[in-house]
Amino acid sequence: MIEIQNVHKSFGQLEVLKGIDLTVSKGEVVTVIGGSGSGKSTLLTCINGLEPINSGKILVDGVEVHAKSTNVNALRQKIGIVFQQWNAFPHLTVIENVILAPRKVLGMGKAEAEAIAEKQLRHVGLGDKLTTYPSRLSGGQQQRMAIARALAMSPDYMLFDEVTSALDPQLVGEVLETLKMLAEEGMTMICVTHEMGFARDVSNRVAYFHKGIMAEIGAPAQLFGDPQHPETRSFLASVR
Amino acid sequence: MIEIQNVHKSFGQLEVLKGIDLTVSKGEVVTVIGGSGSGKSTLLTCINGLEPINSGKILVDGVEVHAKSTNVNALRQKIGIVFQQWNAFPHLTVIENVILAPRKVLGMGKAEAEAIAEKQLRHVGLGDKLTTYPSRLSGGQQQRMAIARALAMSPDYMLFDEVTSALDPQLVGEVLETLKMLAEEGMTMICVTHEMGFARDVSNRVAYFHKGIMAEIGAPAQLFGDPQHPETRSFLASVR
Amino acid sequence: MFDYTFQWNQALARLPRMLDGAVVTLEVAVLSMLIGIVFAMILTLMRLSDSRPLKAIAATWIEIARNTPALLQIYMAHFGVASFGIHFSPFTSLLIGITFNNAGYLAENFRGALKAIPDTQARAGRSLGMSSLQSFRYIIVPQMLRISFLPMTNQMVWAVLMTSLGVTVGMNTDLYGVTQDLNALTFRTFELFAIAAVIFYIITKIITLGARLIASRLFRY
Amino acid sequence: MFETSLTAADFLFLAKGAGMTIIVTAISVVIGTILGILFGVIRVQLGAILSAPLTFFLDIFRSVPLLIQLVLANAFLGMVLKLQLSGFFVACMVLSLYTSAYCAEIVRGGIDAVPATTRRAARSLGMTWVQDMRHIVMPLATRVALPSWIGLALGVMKDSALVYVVQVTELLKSTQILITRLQEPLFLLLICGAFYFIISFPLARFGGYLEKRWSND
Amino acid sequence: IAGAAHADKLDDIIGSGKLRCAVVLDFPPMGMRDDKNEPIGFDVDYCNDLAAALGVTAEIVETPFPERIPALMSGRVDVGVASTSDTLERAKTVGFTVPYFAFEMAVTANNETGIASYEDMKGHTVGAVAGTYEAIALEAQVNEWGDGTFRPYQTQADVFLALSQGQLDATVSTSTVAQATVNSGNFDGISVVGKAPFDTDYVALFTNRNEYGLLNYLDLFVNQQVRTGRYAELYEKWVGGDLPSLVVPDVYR
Ligand SMILES: Nc1ncnc2c1ncn2[C@@H]1O[C@H](COP(=O)(O)OP(=O)(O)OP(=O)(O)O)[C@@H](O)[C@H]1O
Ligand SMILES: Nc1ncnc2c1ncn2[C@@H]1O[C@H](COP(=O)(O)OP(=O)(O)OP(=O)(O)O)[C@@H](O)[C@H]1O
Ligand SMILES: [Mg+2]
Ligand SMILES: [Mg+2]
Repeated sequence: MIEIQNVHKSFGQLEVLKGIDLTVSKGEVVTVIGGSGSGKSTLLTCINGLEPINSGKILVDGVEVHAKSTNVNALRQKIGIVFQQWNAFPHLTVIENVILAPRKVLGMGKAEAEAIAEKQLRHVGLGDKLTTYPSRLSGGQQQRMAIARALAMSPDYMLFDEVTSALDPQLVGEVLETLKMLAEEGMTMICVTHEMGFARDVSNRVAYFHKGIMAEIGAPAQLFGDPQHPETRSFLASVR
Repeated sequence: MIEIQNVHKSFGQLEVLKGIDLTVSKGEVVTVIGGSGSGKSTLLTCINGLEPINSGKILVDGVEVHAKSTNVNALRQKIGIVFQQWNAFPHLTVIENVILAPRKVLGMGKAEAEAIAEKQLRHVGLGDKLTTYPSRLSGGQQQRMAIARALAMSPDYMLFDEVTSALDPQLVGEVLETLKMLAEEGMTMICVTHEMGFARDVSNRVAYFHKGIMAEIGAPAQLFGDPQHPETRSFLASVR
Repeated sequence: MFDYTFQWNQALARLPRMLDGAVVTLEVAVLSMLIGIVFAMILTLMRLSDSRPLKAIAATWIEIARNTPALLQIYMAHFGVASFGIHFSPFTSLLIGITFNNAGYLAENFRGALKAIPDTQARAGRSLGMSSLQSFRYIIVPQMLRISFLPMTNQMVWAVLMTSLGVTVGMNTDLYGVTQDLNALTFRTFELFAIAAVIFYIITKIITLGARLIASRLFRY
Repeated sequence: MFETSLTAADFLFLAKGAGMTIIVTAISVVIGTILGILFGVIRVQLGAILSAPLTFFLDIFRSVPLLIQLVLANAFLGMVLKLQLSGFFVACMVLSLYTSAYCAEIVRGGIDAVPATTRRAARSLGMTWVQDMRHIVMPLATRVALPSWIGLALGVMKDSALVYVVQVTELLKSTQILITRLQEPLFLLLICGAFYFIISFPLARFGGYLEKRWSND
Repeated sequence: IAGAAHADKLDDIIGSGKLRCAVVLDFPPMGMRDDKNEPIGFDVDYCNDLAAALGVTAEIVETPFPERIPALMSGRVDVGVASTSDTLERAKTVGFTVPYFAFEMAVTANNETGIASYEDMKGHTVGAVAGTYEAIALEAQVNEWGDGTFRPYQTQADVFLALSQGQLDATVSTSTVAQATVNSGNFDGISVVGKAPFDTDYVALFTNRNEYGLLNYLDLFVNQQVRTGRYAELYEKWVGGDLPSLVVPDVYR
């Protein structure tokens, strides 16, 4: 369970998150939508402790992420994250990308790590690209590799930050398919996305962010069909 | 009048133009369409002598472009050319870009050159950008500046090589407008383009290039309405 | 006008000794590079650290190394520090001088290389649960070394050329030192130094070609 | 901290050495840059194969220790060709060629950085090769090359410390002469180092600043 | 000028009105600098005498030991007045006169090492000026002992600097230089501890090998310096003590 409790976060003078409350239960898929700069990415990086927060609390399985005593590296093993920019490690082959963290962080043996990596890569449809370098992959393939890389750590939670928005339109589908598959397998996920169709089809709840505030949250049918907040309404109108 | 007579041109082993014949009369607008690599750009760079040819002849107003005795620099003053890639001189302001050639090539005085440059820039709608650097211009503005720069040499002919294909869709219109205006003013033009609408509306004749051969040429209505060559048909089908 | 008589056999008879000198030259250059890379890494980390004194020390080292003559640095490593009662042999002094110089230039290269690596790379590593040291070691450093491989090759060439400055601190076993000794014996200045020049040229060519080979094998991405 | 027997005359002596360093550097950098531009343009113009002999010749200056270049040039010009040349002349000549070898690389890089399409645009406006070079290529290449060129000029200044082997008394040699008499190696070496640093550091910083500024637009 | 090219060097010097001497200026008392950094010393005076005899003005060109011959060969100097040992190996390249000075070799040691004689140097770090007679001999000696290290430095000053800093334990140099240096008081903690059993180091003026006219003149000049007492006078002025004989026993020259 991920519990976000009244989280405030500023970059210098700029308050980016102005008191966010959100609880994501096991097996739930929450989609986050909202305008540029509304703080969506920031929230995700706070959840896995890549950014400090100013006040409030974030608990992952009851462990407070930003507590001094918390071992964030261990915590992050539970939380996979995939970013908008493809973050393939360019100097490693696809399979080396995937086994690096299991080997160095979990201390897995080479054979074991490779077995897991192969399984995950086949899972996302990259079974035939194991020894390719990322520069030879399309953007969509790179994103799927990044997903496999995160999955290889056997995370309990996955965070996705606009994983399709830097892709050519024809590549978006393959990545969304992968996400859908994960959701169906019962992975707990928070997805920041601009793909409204995806949000509607896959998520249990959709949250709308506006200027650092979670303006509205609800089941997709409710939020898309009958948005309460005027900002939500105008945002939805603009993206359609 | 531009007369192209059985021109052959190779890059190393690769024969790019395989015997092209084309005569463009004063005041005529000829559009060239065709697949990638079919030799369209190469033909334009041969016309103003930027590339040598292997056999055949190109005559501009009766002067043979590739004859040893021809002063190509003088000849090029008659022929303006604008390329697909924006070729602004980045270290010069817009007006400096435009007056450079008139001053250095035609030996014009500063005041005179500036007067002409201003006129041409206003003509293409950049009257308010005179002292801006090209890096501050949008792609469309850069292309229009390139057109003004060519026009400032008072050319008799203008060659355009896919001047809109590197532009964002919303910027294409403004450049095509400029071309249309030039055509209406009676400029003799050869335009390589992928904009079929433009080709249909503006040109007197449309030529279809296929693998170094001018497969078909005719009035737009004829070529678009009733293409003779099977390749033309499949090309037109693919771009629509 | 051309009445100088070349006595190549006189000089060529000494070729074996000069080749021994070339080995020492290479030894100094390689050692100074290896140690220099380690120090450059440390300097780079110091620069990235939040500690002001560490930053200042790193910056001072780098700027002095880059803004004073290598000859002065080597001379300083021998005669300068001896004023504090610290004595280094000519070999060590030369090694220290060149290493100091290498580390300064390399650290500057590394900094440029780091700038070229998007910081999302480190983030990606961290978010997989790697410690900051792990993500530096496994993700940043390999990419950094690739980007600065060419500058490193150039620095290696300079290190070889810099060994010629060892004579000023009493070094006489390296290629230049040997050549100078032989010159004192025979005074066949032109012939001896011409041969030394050829050997130096060959060494640097081997380094650049070797580096290209290594790069093509190492960096396949 | 320092008790020194350095006199005003000694400082003057050092200043003379520093002056020599600056003069040798200035002459070499000016001549070397002119030659370097020439060589660089020739290399670009002729292409890799035709300019191979020139490339090889210039490569020698970057592959042989400067000390040996100086000794060899001195021995060759004097002993073999029997030319009566001053050490100053030999120093400037060798350093100029040395500079030109590096400068040619910088110039080549700068010219290569000018997009071919930009040059085509210039030529298609009727500009001659020379006009294209003068008004388009050189201004653009300069932006790419200037930071490296500043680095080169400073490098030559530091390397000019080696011209003592052809009997030119520049700054470091002057320092050594004073060390001989005064026996204050550390203090004198620090003064000498400070001089190089004071000239080199701000200029190097300026080069870095230019690089940053120009790479942004 | 065309005529001058065919004239011999002696004519050239007289014609140009200038005599350029290679002198080593960190080799007291033969060559050094006064506190205005002007060249002085035995060799400097010797060059001035030679110039006076030729009726021209002298120009002192400072040359480190390793650069003496290159300076001559490259035409930068006319004559070497630079305490140069007349070895056969070198005579293949340059022409030597009869000896104009003779050195005894002395051992100078850092006081803290306890070295008190030539033999005591065995096993220590010793050094001398690269390219000199004593350096070549000492390096051979160290190799023969098979123990200890030999280090050549570029200049005599660097040698004594290293010695006083304790980087060298002892050095062999000409006794005149050793004495002059120790007496100068510039260097702390070093003393001359004894003679080195090397052959007397005869040093000669040198010029180009094929300039017989000039070589003849120089031979006679050296001879005249002794005959007129100027040699003794200069020796007294710069060195002092017993005047070394320039005659090699049992041979003609
Ligand atoms: N490291 C940082 N330092 C300073 N400001 C930052 C930093 N990261 C983000 N910001 C600012 O915080 C605000 C929120 O950024 P964030 O990336 O969370 O928005 P977002 O909702 O993800 O937008 P988008 O849809 O464009 O990705 C923006 O104004 C951004 O400029
Ligand atoms: N400078 C060159 N050297 C070698 N080959 C070239 C050169 N310029 C063009 N080519 C080749 O000549 C062929 C024709 O090129 P050209 O640019 O004329 O085609 P195009 O019809 O303009 O295509 P596009 O629509 O892609 O611009 C291509 O195969 C191209 O690769
Ligand atoms: Mg974002
Ligand atoms: Mg084209």
